Amino acid sequence: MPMYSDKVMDHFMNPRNVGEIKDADGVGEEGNPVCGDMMTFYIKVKDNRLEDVKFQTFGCGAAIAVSSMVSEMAKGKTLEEALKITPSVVAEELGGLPKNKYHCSNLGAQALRRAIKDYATKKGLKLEGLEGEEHEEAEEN
Amino acid sequence: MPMYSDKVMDHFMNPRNVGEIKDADGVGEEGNPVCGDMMTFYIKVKDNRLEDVKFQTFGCGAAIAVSSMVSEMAKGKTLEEALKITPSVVAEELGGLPKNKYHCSNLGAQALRRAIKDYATKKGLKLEGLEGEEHEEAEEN
Amino acid sequence: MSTKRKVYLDYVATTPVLPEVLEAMLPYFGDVFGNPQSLHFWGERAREGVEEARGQVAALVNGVAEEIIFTSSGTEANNLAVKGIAQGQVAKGKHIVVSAIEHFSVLHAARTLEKSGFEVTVVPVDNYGLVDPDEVAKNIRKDTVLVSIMHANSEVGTIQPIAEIAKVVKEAGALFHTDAVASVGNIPVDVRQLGVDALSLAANQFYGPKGAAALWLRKGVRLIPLMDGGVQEGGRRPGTENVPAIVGMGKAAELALKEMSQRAEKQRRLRDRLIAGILSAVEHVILTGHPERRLPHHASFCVQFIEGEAMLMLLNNEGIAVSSGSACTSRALKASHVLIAMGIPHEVAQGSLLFSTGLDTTDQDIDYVIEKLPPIVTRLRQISPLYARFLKERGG
Amino acid sequence: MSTKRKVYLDYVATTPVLPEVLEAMLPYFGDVFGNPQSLHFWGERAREGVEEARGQVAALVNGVAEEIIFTSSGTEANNLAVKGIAQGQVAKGKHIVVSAIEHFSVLHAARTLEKSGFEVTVVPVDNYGLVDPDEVAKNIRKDTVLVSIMHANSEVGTIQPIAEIAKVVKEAGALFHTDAVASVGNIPVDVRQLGVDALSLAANQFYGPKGAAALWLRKGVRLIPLMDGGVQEGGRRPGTENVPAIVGMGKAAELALKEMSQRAEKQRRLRDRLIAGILSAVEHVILTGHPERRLPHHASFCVQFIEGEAMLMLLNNEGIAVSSGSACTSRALKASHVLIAMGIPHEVAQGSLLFSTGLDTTDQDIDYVIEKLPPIVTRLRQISPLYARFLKERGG
Ligand SMILES: Cc1ncc(COP(=O)(O)O)c(C=O)c1O
Ligand SMILES: Cc1ncc(COP(=O)(O)O)c(C=O)c1O
Repeated sequence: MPMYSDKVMDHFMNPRNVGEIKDADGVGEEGNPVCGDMMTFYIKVKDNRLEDVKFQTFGCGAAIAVSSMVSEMAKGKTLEEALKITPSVVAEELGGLPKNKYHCSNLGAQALRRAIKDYATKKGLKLEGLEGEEHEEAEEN
Repeated sequence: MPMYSDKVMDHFMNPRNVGEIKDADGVGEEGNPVCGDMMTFYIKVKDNRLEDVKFQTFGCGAAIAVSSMVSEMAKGKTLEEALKITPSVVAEELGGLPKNKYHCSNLGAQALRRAIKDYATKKGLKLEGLEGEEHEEAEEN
Repeated sequence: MSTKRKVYLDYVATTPVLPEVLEAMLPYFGDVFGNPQSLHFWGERAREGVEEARGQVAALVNGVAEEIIFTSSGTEANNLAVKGIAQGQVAKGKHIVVSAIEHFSVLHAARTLEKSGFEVTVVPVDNYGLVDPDEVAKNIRKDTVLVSIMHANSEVGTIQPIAEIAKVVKEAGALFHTDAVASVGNIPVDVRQLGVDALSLAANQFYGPKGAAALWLRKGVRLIPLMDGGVQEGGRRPGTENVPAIVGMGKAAELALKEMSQRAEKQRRLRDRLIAGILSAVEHVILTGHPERRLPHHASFCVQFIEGEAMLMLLNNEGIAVSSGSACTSRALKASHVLIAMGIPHEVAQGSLLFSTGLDTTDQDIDYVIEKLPPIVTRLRQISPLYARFLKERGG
Repeated sequence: MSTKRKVYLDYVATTPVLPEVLEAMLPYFGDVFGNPQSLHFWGERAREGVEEARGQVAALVNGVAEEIIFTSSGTEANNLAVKGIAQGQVAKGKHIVVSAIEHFSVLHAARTLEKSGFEVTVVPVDNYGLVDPDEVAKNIRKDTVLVSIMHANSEVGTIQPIAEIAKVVKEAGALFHTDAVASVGNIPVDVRQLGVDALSLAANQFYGPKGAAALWLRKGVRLIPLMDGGVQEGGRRPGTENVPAIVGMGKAAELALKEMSQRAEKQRRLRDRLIAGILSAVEHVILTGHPERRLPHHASFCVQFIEGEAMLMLLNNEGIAVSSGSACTSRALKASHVLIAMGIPHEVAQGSLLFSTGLDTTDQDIDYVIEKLPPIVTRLRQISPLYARFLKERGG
């Protein structure tokens, strides 16, 4: 599958942080069945940090790799830092995504953002970087 | 050149009766430079018979073969018999002509007819088969 | 990828060229390289090769040689048929009928015709992917000039009742084209029995080379060429003939005709084993297409709760090559229009998986797939939120 | 025919495939038979082959890989360019300009566009077959969207001043396509230097296989595809890729680029010997096309008072393969529109004879032709009433 970078292949073949967190502090879902990729992110927060991040993904190789990468990048970060993980940052970190895969598969960052939002809403927090565009317009790479 | 019959090839490679009759009793020309085939027939008549027939042809393999075949068929025939040599009879005798070659290359019979007409006009003869259509509408074979 | 066993089960995507076929082609790259239009020894020999192939290809569909127009692909044959026949009959009308599961080379060709004033009716299919002849009959109008319904669908394997459809089309006075790219060479196809006016076929579907395909066109049917140029193919498809590929197509056609029934029998047995094996080894799998009226080498499924591309990648990692109609495997990121037209939900269509056997397929290959697929499905389901939800809903 | 020496001097009709080219192709019939669109090992390797070839072909014309659209023939590339570009710019206008000596795949494509409301201006050529850039400039209008002038003519060998023409076209704001089928691979062709927007080339003109050709299309130029279907070639030319032929085209392009100057030098020498030999051995022969600005392997004549097909047949009988633009050698029975456009009378055009040398041509081949042609000419002139008339007129 040459249109995927080695990094994508690695995260697809060996996805990190797969699963559900039963007593998650926040849950976020993203995706749509027409495009075909759907992701659920679970977060556990301690001292404003993402103590644990897990995900479940229905979707293509890129979607799975993106989710894995996002979970890895997010883990241990503060909420504010985690909100800075954008689709383009993820794509870059993965060594690029095929052009036509960018929009649909690259929803991991949004799913994570939704999970953080879920947490913030429950806690009544106002977080910097959470307002504004829910869907960053993904740039082509 | 597989689109030509063996008979055509034989008459093309070894054309019979090529040349000019200096003191011809009749001369007939046929053809046009756009199609690209032109033939001249020369006849010598004795006792109402074609004692000699010669031709010159500018044109493709089929045109040369047709001329040769017409000359051979005509030689020794009475004028009336010679007038019965039509393009379709010539084509048949040659084992067929390629469809797209039929019209242009198959002018030998007309050139002969013109030569006979030339002779008849000079002699003030009325020949059966000479009236009517100067150009037999060549049928496709 | 690792150097494991390699199992190709994607013969509907394309087939390898048989050694006998390649052997027949080889002289035409070297000694017999002439241009068939040339008036000399080299041209003559090349022309003889093309004309022999024309006869062989015609024989495969029970046509006559003069009715074969060689093209460069099934796509080109379909475009030539749909656009060429429709435009050839504009004096009569500007309405055409196609089915919802046609290959894009028919479906999009019809859409292009719409831009020049044609109207297109798309007839539906049932859950098996079958077109109902009555449905076709109902949609033919006075100004219908062409109906194009494919013979066999390469994504779900379903074989249409073409003879019945052709009958109603003929009675209604329209012309009928069938895209038989997926069927010719694999099952018997007889243009006279089918009663069609035009039929597309492609060599690379029956162990002939890529770059050679054909439109069989009933004598007397008016056709506007797609391309302008020289006099090749009677002016209906100009351009220097791809002589080696055409010769290879002829040889492949000859072999396919000769070996048709024994090939199909073998395929059917392997295919049936594969279907039974997968359905029993994996839960929540649907066989797509018609269970009986399908191509003998064709087994297509939807595996629920997971997505096709991810399965393809993991199967590929085990050396297994198959295809999928999932959105993610398509460049346009749309799930197969065929599956959607058959009423399969997008979510389920995402799990599309398509196996096709071929002459080199062995029982061991089938065993290997039946062994390797279940853990892959399990692995992806373990990641899948849809599967988790399903388990919860079932559990609770 | 007899089993004499065989001399092929019809390389502009088509070339044989070089052994290295065939070797590069062979794996793609067997092991690497996959469909480049398939998402697995087989597909991947086939795709790599196609993409490598894309780079090699682009390099031959100094383009970049993404600008290459593979087609099945020069004819298809020309149709795609002329129809596709013109139709892509209808918003701007519906006028196109072509020359009188274009290949029919350009000239007739333009005629077809007329049927959908385009206007076509045909610019003339001089006695050498040259297009005057000023003449082109004069004929470009506000609504001119495309100018298509060939690079080299395969019937008379003349090479056009494309860079100059492209300049005036660009200044006038229209797009410029050149049919470089006869030139690419034989002389240096650089799309940047030429300043064109689109350029057609075909593998079988430079020792690559039939069935592979390409349109180089400058990035950003809008194009309406000829065919509808899948996503191959970026959707601009759908249909399963002819992988082996494309790979062969790539290899042939690589070799042509590497060996260009030494090939041309050899051809030029042989060609010049042939021209000198024929002109001195046969009376009343005209060299057609430009004496210097011509393809290095190209020698074309009109032999007066006799007809081309008859010469072809007698040459063929001696084992010599050439071609002719006479009416009798064309299926349509019309003398070459190229010769007529150059002002050559029909009668003279009938004597058209066209030699083209190639990599296998030897000095002995040239000697053989110079030996065999004169008696053939004499023989046919002895039968010719035109020659008889000429002698009489000259004599008396
Ligand atoms: C200048 C030129 N353009 C286009 C073509 C058409 O090429 P093809 O016959 O490969 O389609 C030819 C063929 O001889 C040619 O010489
Ligand atoms: C039913 C059907 N029609 C047409 C085509 C198009 O064939 P090609 O890609 O060879 O142009 C295919 C290709 O898979 C097909 O399956």
